[in-house]
Amino acid sequence: MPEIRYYEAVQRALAEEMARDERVFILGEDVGLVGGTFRATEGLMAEFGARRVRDTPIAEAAIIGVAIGAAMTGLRPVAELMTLNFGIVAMDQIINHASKARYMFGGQVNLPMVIRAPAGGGTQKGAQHSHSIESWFVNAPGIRVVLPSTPYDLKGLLKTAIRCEDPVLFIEHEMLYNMKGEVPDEEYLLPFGVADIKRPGRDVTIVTWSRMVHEALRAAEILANEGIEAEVVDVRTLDPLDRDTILSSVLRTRRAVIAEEGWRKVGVGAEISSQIQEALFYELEAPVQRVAAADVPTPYASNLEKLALPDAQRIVDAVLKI
Amino acid sequence: MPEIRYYEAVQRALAEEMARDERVFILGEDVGLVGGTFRATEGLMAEFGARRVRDTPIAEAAIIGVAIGAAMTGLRPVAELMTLNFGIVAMDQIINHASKARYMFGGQVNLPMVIRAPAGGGTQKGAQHSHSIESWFVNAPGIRVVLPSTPYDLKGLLKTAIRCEDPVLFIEHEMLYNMKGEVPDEEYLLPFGVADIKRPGRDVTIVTWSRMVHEALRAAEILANEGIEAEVVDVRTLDPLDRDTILSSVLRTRRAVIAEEGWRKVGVGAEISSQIQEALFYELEAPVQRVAAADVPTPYASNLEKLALPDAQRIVDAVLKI
Amino acid sequence: MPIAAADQVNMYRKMVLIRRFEEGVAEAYADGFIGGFTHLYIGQEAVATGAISALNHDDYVIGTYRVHAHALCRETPPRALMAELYGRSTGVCKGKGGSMHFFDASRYFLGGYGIVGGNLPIGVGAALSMHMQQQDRVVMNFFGDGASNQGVFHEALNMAKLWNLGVIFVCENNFYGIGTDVRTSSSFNEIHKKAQGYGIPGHVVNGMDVVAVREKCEELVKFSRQGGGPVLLEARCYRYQGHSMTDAGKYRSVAEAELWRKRDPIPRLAKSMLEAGIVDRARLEAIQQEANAVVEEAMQFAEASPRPAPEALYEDLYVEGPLA
Amino acid sequence: MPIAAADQVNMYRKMVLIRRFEEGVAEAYADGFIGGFTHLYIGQEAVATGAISALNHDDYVIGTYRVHAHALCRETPPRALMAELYGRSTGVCKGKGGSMHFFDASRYFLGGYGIVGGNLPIGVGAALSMHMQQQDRVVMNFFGDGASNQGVFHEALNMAKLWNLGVIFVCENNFYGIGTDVRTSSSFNEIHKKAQGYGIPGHVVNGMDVVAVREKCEELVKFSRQGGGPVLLEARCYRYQGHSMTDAGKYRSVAEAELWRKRDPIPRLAKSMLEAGIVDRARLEAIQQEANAVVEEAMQFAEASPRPAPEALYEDLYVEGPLA
Ligand SMILES: Cc1ncc(C[n+]2csc(CCOP(=O)(O)OP(=O)(O)O)c2C)c(N)n1
Ligand SMILES: Cc1ncc(C[n+]2csc(CCOP(=O)(O)OP(=O)(O)O)c2C)c(N)n1
Ligand SMILES: [Mg+2]
Ligand SMILES: [Mg+2]
Repeated sequence: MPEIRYYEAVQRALAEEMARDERVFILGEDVGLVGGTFRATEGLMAEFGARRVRDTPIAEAAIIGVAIGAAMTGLRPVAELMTLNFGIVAMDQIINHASKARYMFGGQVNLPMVIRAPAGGGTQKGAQHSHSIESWFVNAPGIRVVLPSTPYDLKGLLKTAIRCEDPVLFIEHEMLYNMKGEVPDEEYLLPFGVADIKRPGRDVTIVTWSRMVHEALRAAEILANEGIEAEVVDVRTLDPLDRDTILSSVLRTRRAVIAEEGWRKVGVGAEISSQIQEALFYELEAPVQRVAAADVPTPYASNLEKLALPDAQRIVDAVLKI
Repeated sequence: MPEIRYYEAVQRALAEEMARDERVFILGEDVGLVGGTFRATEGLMAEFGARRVRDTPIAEAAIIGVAIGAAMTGLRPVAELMTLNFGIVAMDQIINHASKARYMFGGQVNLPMVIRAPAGGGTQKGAQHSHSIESWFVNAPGIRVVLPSTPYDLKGLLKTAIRCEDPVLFIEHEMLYNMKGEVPDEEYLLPFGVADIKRPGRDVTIVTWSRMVHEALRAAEILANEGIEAEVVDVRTLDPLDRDTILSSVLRTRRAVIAEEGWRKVGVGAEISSQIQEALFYELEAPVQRVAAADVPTPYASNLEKLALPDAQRIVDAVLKI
Repeated sequence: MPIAAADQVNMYRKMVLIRRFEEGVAEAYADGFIGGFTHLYIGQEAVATGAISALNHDDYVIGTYRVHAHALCRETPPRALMAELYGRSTGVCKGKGGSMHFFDASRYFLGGYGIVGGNLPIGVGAALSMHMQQQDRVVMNFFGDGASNQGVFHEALNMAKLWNLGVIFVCENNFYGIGTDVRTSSSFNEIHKKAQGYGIPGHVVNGMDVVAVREKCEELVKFSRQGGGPVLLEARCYRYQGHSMTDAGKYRSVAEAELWRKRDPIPRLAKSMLEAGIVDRARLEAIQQEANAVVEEAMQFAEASPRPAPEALYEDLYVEGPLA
Repeated sequence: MPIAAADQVNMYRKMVLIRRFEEGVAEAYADGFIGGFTHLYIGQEAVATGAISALNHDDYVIGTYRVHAHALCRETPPRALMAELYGRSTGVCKGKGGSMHFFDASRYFLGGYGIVGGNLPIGVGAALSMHMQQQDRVVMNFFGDGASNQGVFHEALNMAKLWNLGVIFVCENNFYGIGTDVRTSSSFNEIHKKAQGYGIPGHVVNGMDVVAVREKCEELVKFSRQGGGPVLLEARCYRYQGHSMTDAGKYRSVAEAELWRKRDPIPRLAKSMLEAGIVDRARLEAIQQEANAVVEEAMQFAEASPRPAPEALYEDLYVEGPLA
């Protein structure tokens, strides 16, 4: 299979869906002329014109609000937040408008809109630019939350997101954009709510998503050398969450570790840990462990940032604890 | 002891602190002339003047930003969000500025500011006006999160908040404003990070805060009739969290239920449940249970809202499950 | 051009219906049938009535949490609105929205929103949508004087002008944001002039004169529909009641309120129609009776309607069916 | 009044230092000593230099993520700034802030912020604080052309005017927000005119002429300090480099860049000072050498400095000590 990069997978998914459906359009900061800060929309303005690839002012609340209005009236916007950090400025439009409209209006209107947002830390972007805050969006019902870890998953999930009738927050990890991976030329879609077992194993289940999937796979390698077979479950979408795959894996391994890049306190890991323990309390051999970021704003200094963020070694340590 | 209402406890705490410290001032929408939508700042403009009780435009981001700037330069602002729902508009100033400033600037500046925010549902305010989103703020490090359940706790904790050198999000429950409770005339302060056992019991621990404390106490009554003695732990502050009191209570009862008004998915309950199970996995007799709101936007219809929000009966059911 | 006699009568009928509907709401609220935050439009009837009547049926309307009148102007059946307020399954939003969140897809009413300013960019999005679909349908985007201080107001106006979209921003300037006088909230309190900062034409009209509002809006709608881009209209009016059912409105002087009641839009139009011989007193009385009956029926319908079934709690959140 | 010779020389020295400092940063970034987002000020030196030199030492300055120059103008030692960029414990923020988050409490520099527009209301808050403490210290609040489209810009200007606060809003209009031309982002792209919508005096100045910036700012600072309230100054300038170290800036034409380089503020001031006989070539050369040496020393200091200790990870989050 041909290999392409994560950011190219974004380009392809967008190009295919825009070619397929006239109603799909893109708006965001520097998505057109510049082609996106991470090259994710490169070439699309040339291919589809400035009408369907719209550069906007730096006004995230309006970008999302405009996407909502367009989605309510026949179009299928793909709004790009230059990064998820700036989505905090648009939190009200995302959570109190996009996520609530369909329900509070009694199902009269669908919001087929996608919010694409690069996110995550790891490259010294400092306290205000390193957020992994998927937990807030999973907490609030009404918006799907997707976090692909590979070019293959990204392309299939983004196409599904664009065809989805509900609002979707599509979080891409900034450190993965240059990662290469196999992606078939033929069209394919990947369903929401279906986890992917990135590595099978019988001794312990590592539940994870986005960039941490790769740290978990590295951890699994290290553990394998010590004779421990870890199963790496990439949930891929946090809303909907593939509870069955998680629970059936843990039912086999009887041990679970959740690895996420976000802060530990009230992270998504806490939710998954609680669900596992509520469902499999009597089957578990040991308490579910959480590996997550230190509960401090992300420091700039490279050595401190490394200490703040979780990695393979930290996952290994957690596994060895149980 | 004399009895006063929850909203009067706010008035008293503010008045005492403003009289004590020239640097304390209030800003927010309708806090002055009107005296606050919930009467919490009534009389203060008359007492302290328009200079120290400032009515603002409807611009939450600026209200919080202005409070940050004032706190950095020698004042001690108490900013009122008319309700926490509108704080979502100011999320960026709260989380990406107030919560991060001290850390990212290497400890050079303190932010002695309080953000008061009425919150919660239960009176048919509908999808956009019924939030209990403390989980987002507990997730993000750098801001203290306080949720008093009685006039007594409110007064003591609000005075502490105003004297605190860190930003504090002080969440008052809208349904409690008219509740009466004993409050001594003498001055007192209550420390952050110290839970209050509102009712002792040996059979099960109910961890809760804000309005749910009263539902938990009602549940404890019901359970008592069935011979089950529930201990109700009111954590009062979620950041800092009194982990010791929670764990030592559960160590005695070996059973725990967490009751919160917010959404279940990635609620604070998930965090507390995870912490309990990580620390006391081998001591627990049964899985920790969570009682929380249904994962849907709060519906307007009274019967649906009642179904959506947790109550005493739901807490009883959870206890009986374990 | 002048407003035809029949249109004047229709506007009169609408204003009387709105007033009576709101009075009914107040009664039902007092009787405990309606809960939550409920904001009445009494006193401001001429604004929504005059403005929305200048639109085509398939133009879009979007508003705030004070939208009972706007839905009525869009011809949503009063009974469906009253049932919504009563929290019944027969409500326009199945009882899930309530007073602040009316919505009527079939009548191009894009809803009421409870976050001040929140509807503004959404309305701009609808206009972008019409623009991209090469349709000349415009969007009427309502907001209050207080909302003009929200950041999103600034962002919405800028984008609407930048893309030259067909948005009529209608400011219902009742001079107060709850208890806050516009003069203490806005450094620049002639709201129509705020439009200038975006290169958007700003207009002002007497919001107590429904004919004036209608005439001005016909002009502005025509302008926007023909590609003139966004416009902003400041309609000066007054709400007679408190901000919401739980607000006594003590912050306003009796004298001020009296002054405005003298300008009441309903008797004003009645007088001019009588003078012009368009209607006689009997006709006006009949219109009032008709409104009373409609509202009475709506309240009975609402009270008799069932509450949402428990299953409804989890319905309408996500679209059902396979996602891929 | 005209700027004294000594002040001109000081401004020249400052601009040369800023330029050299930024060049050093670019080298260190290329060599991997500096990471993350790093935004250079090369080309815009005259704005921060002219504006901040018009302030008293205890007036406040607050800015964006492009603030190396502003900290240097506040006299923060270059070595403390370079060490911050290297992520060392000797950095002005102990290595925790980085390029976007300089802060120097001892020099009344309220910091750099990475969220576009985020600093604007904070600066207004500092001005409110001075007002409430009856001090006539003003706040210089920097922002970019792109930031003027953010909602919080609107809110901040409105509040500053409403309360008549001493804020000098300085727009560093370099005509681009990353790759977005101000004309495609702002419906009203003469930014100084946006102030009118708030009743705030708006001014424009050639941001490539440090003397002009200084003169204009002395006038505006005086006005605000004496209770005139907020003012807005649009300083038109150009950044020679890409938006940040990772941006090649391909979206701008070579011709445009050339045009602006001809207006370079440093040779411009050199020329006028030479003509006025304020300095000779040797003096200018000495100033350049001095800047080179300072930056060289700063880089050596930074490289030799220790990284933060592991314990620092959890320090500085909350103030220690009992809370009650
Ligand atoms: C962002 C936000 N802040 C505060 C509120 C609370 N609130 C509801 S209505 C209102 C006043 C709005 O005034 P205006 O825009 O003039 O509209 P009016 O009620 O006068 O029609 C306020 C402050 C809100 N709903 N949303
Ligand atoms: C709210 C927000 N949105 C987007 C960004 C990403 N971003 C960083 S700088 C920038 C351009 C800002 O342009 P301008 O205000 O003109 O300042 P300049 O960089 O030209 O000095 C953008 C879009 C951000 N930091 N914050
Ligand atoms: Mg108003
Ligand atoms: Mg710029």
